[in-house]
Amino acid sequence: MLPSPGLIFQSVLDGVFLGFLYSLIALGLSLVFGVMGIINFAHGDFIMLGSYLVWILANGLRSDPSFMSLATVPLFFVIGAAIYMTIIRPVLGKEPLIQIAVTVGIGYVLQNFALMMFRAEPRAVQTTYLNLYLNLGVVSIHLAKLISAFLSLLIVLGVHYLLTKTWVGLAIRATAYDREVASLMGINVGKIFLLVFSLGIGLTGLAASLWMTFGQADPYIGSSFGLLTWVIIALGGLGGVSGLIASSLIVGIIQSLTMTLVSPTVSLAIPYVVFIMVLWFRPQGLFGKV
Amino acid sequence: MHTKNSLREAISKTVGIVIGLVIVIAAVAGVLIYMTTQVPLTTTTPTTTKPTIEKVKIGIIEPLTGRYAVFGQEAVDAARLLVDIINNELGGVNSLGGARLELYVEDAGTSPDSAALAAERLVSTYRPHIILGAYISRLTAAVAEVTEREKIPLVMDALVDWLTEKGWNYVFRLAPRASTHGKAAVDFVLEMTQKKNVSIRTVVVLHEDSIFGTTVANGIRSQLIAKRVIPNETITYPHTITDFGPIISRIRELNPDIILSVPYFSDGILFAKALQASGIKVKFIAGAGGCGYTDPDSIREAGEAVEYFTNTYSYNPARQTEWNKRIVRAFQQKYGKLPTEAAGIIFYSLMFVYESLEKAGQMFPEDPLNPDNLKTIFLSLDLNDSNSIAAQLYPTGRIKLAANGENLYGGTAILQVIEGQPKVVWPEAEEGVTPVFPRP
Amino acid sequence: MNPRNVITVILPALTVALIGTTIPFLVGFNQYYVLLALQSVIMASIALAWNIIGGYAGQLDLASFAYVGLGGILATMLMTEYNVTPWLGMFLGAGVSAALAFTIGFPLFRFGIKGVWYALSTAALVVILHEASIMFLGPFDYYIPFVEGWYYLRFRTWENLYYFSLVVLAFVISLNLYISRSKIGYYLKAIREDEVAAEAVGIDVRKYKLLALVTYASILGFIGYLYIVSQRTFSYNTFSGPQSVYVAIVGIVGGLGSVSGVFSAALILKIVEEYLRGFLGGVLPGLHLLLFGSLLIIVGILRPGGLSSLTDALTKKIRVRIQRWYS
Amino acid sequence: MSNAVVLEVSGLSKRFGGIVALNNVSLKITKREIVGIIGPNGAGKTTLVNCVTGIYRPDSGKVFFLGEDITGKPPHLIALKGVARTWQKIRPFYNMSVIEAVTAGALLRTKDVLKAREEATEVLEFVGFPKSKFEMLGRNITLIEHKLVDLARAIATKPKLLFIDEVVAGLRPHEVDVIADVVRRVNREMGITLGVIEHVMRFVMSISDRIVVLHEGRLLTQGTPAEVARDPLVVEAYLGTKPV
Repeated sequence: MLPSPGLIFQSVLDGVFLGFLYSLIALGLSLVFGVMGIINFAHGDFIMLGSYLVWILANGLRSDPSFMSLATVPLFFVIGAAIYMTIIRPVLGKEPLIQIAVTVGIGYVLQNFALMMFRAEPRAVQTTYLNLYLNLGVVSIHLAKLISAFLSLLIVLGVHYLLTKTWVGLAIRATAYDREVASLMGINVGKIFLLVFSLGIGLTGLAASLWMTFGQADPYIGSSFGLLTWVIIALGGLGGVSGLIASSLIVGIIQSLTMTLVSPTVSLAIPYVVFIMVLWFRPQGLFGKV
Repeated sequence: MHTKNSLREAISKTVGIVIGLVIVIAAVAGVLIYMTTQVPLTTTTPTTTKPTIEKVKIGIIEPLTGRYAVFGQEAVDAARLLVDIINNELGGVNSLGGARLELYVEDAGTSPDSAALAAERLVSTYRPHIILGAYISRLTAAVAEVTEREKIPLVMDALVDWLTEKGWNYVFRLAPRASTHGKAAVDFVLEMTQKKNVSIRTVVVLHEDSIFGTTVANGIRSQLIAKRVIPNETITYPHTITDFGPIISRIRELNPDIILSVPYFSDGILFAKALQASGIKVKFIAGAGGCGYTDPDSIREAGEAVEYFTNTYSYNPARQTEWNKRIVRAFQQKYGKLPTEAAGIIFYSLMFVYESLEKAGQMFPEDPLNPDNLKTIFLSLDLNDSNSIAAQLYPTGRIKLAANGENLYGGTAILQVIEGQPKVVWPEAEEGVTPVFPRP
Repeated sequence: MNPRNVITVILPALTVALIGTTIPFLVGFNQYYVLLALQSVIMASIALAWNIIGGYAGQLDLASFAYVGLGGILATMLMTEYNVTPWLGMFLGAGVSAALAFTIGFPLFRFGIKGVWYALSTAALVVILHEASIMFLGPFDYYIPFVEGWYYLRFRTWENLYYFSLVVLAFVISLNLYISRSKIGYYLKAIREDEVAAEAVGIDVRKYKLLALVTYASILGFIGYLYIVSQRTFSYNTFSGPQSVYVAIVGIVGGLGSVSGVFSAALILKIVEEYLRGFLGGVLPGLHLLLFGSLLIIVGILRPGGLSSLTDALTKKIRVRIQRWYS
Repeated sequence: MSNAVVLEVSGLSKRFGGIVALNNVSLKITKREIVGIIGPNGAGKTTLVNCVTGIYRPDSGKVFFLGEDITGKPPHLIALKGVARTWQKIRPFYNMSVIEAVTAGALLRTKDVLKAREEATEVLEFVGFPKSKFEMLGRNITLIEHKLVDLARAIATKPKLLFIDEVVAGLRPHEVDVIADVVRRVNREMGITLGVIEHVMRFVMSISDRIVVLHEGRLLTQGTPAEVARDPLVVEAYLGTKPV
């Protein structure tokens, strides 16, 4: 059976919405890796933790999950700072392998903390104003996804503005470029690291609240995002926000198209095949500079 | 700088010593525990004088951590409750002089590795007389290898078909096998379409890709084909799915009258919500396989989205028998929610074990806990609502094991969510309930 | 190789194997402890194989269970479908895994993929095999039918398999020691420390990395059957991403390139994990993994050299003692 | 044979994006010479070495070593032919002991690890590395010791031509003298031809037989140290703007 143009269009649209959310998730990870060189394998697990927080708050206040970002983002910013001070700072100069081991350890702790606190049942938010579809003839748009895509894009562009147009952004980019030179220029590298890591974790708080408008929380949801986010970063290259958005959209669309047209099982593997191919032929990523 | 370094050295040295000490203590404790708990193999050596049995040891191995913990935790909760009821309300195993059941819980983890270790540990430290477990098929297989070798009867709560086809001698299963679920869902839907004179043109089978989902879906398909209804499309999706958007698009395209669906757990909630939001009108959504849609957790999480969905159930929490009502009430009191299928299977499996023990005390007073004697009794019992509590807890009300350890009367109940409550609608609807078909 | 080197390479492996042989007797053939020992020895062998690519060559490989799964499933299917003895199947499994490693490694190293990107592409390899095997094998569990005997390397009790795994372990230990004392080992370590500087002193970086990768993969392909037969079933779940990460963690906690460190890390982590699972798993689900994660963080912060900083000093002391005793 | 050409570079150019790092550079190095290669920052000194040793592939031009065309060959093959180098920014082997690091170099010419270890010991003694620290890990030694290890690692590959890239950067005056002495002995006693890239004029003037001056990627002039020091072009381009 040949798929109709409407179905293909719908599926691309779904992919685009998903892609924008991916770009928000990847942004924090990419910042932390690009600036600090820290390979954070627990990034997805912070989203998981955030989802539970959103679930508690949204159900308690009987309100939409997206509003909960007002609470989760500051809270996760502080959690990020605390984790940076206690765990990340002591391993900054050490081998990447040790850093990975530590972040994997954080992941284990978060997952099992959630398991002990909330047990393994998935949790979804009851009240959401956004869980409806707008039927527009050929396609229908899931409002929750539209809003989350829009907010994701807004925040990603906001962070882009922060990085390119403000003094702090300049300092962050200088630190990413060369730590030693940056510190010679009078930039307090320690403070920049603290800021970047907190920001990276803070963004997961936002991603979690957008996720909960249509998704649900369970202790292992983090692993669905972890590796995929890295694939997005690799495809985007560490060049900039535009590359990140482009690769997020590509991954989102590829996933959505293969899921609709081929098979949902295949759709899990395809981004990784593309990833390995791209690494072979363009090690700097699709959109990275040489 | 120097003091900081030496401080760090001191800390790391201390940590090293502590780790070392822990290991040594663990080793010594392990050996001591092993020596003190090693039980002489009384069960296999026939004795001439009638032994006084004070307790019957029941092992339960369930996944309590990892992805499957949601089922395992529920099963263990159910076992704890039932052991309580048996010991306190039924007075233990009366034919064994009121011997009490004692429960030993082990975490099977997520892999056959840890499941096998759990089984070996349980066997070598406590040597239970009967073991229950382990919900997931490959974990159960790892456990069964051990229980076979040690000749300990294993009453499984895993549903996948092949587990009773490997020629194991001490493996029993009361719960209906996975493919039965698929068959039941089809029978129910076809019966309803005839009764209510609903025409169906398009049927879609939608299932998650785990071994369970695939087995149930195979059951659905073969029953459909047997009834000369050819499914228009089968959609398989990963059980870890996080976004149903693309699948909803495809369903919109196919515009089915009936969706026969095998959800895993969380995906069921996701799907129901996505379908509701999409506004697609599907005449009926019939689930199969017991997880998702109609269990209290799903109803709580999905809310109105699952209204009028049905699902086949290995357990029927609404069955109006005296004991079933009593146990469901006790479960609700203790844990604050209705029991799901994972709990229900343990209810009747453990109750069946208890009734077998009663019988063993009468038939084999000199050696009631001998595994071969237990097997003889397991296979000889023919239970129904009037003569057994276990049967009262079972969806079809009848339990009789075949030679391969499988229940001949294995069957499911179908529950429908009506006004936010799971109600039994098929094969016999509970009092005052009629199935709503098609969905309004 | 001169005779003194032969002694330093073979002797430790033999000692470990001999001490290992006594364990079933010490625990009175308690199957729980024998199985725990078996699983620890298999994990130690896998981690020590990883040590070649991860510890010596410094490539953070996260694909160990891609190779374990591929080699193991091949050997198992040959046995169940065609009655081929795993003694042969394990070598074929090793060959297939090595071929896969070559196919993946050649372009990766050719295009200079390293660091986190190498790690991610190996992690991606596991995901791809995981999904591909769902397509080819379906979601089913494949149970190894019960056929006892050395021909099938399948037994009711665990001792025989354990003895066999000890032989494999001894081989992997001596291979590690041989590598660390030979030209290859020096070259791999130089590559780990600085690829550019290594090339400048005449090291063919690509060739040696590929050599390390293929060696590692073929050992894992060989161990595959052993792993599966100790599990009794295989399925697409055998291609496990988390397990592959676990192997790398053992290698890191043990200390990169340290044979004694990785060996003890594999044993200690497995035993601690099982101890916690056994005592806390039934009481407070998840607590044992939480503690396990905390342990990783603590090791990372306090002992970045891993356990090797403890064990290396110990083995050195023993070696000096033995040498003194000889002369 | 004493003035046989070891290295001949002809018309070498290398561009990075819009920046021309090397522009049509030609030069010769003859046997047993010490050639100082100087020039201000960004003159293309290190790029030249990188092109010769195969780290970069030149955009145009040829490199001949002992008459053989080695242009664009991979670094490890060029090292095998007998060109070695040290690094401006040290590239230490932190997690290998000093002796192991140098042995890795010595293994280029032998398979026998024990023999390579002996050779490594000799080389380390030759450059005056303290014997008590042979077994120390790279992470635990000082900067000058790193420089000595770097030098020893390169010498251990038994090169015919050795480039020394800004070896004294960051060292104290008396340490500079120690290195100068070692470099001279490498040339005299081991007979290795040397190309010394340097920023510190006092050091390079004192040890070189001949000086090559690069400026903005081009070869400015060459001659004996005395000639170069007097050359007005050099004074203007280099010494004049940046007195040392």
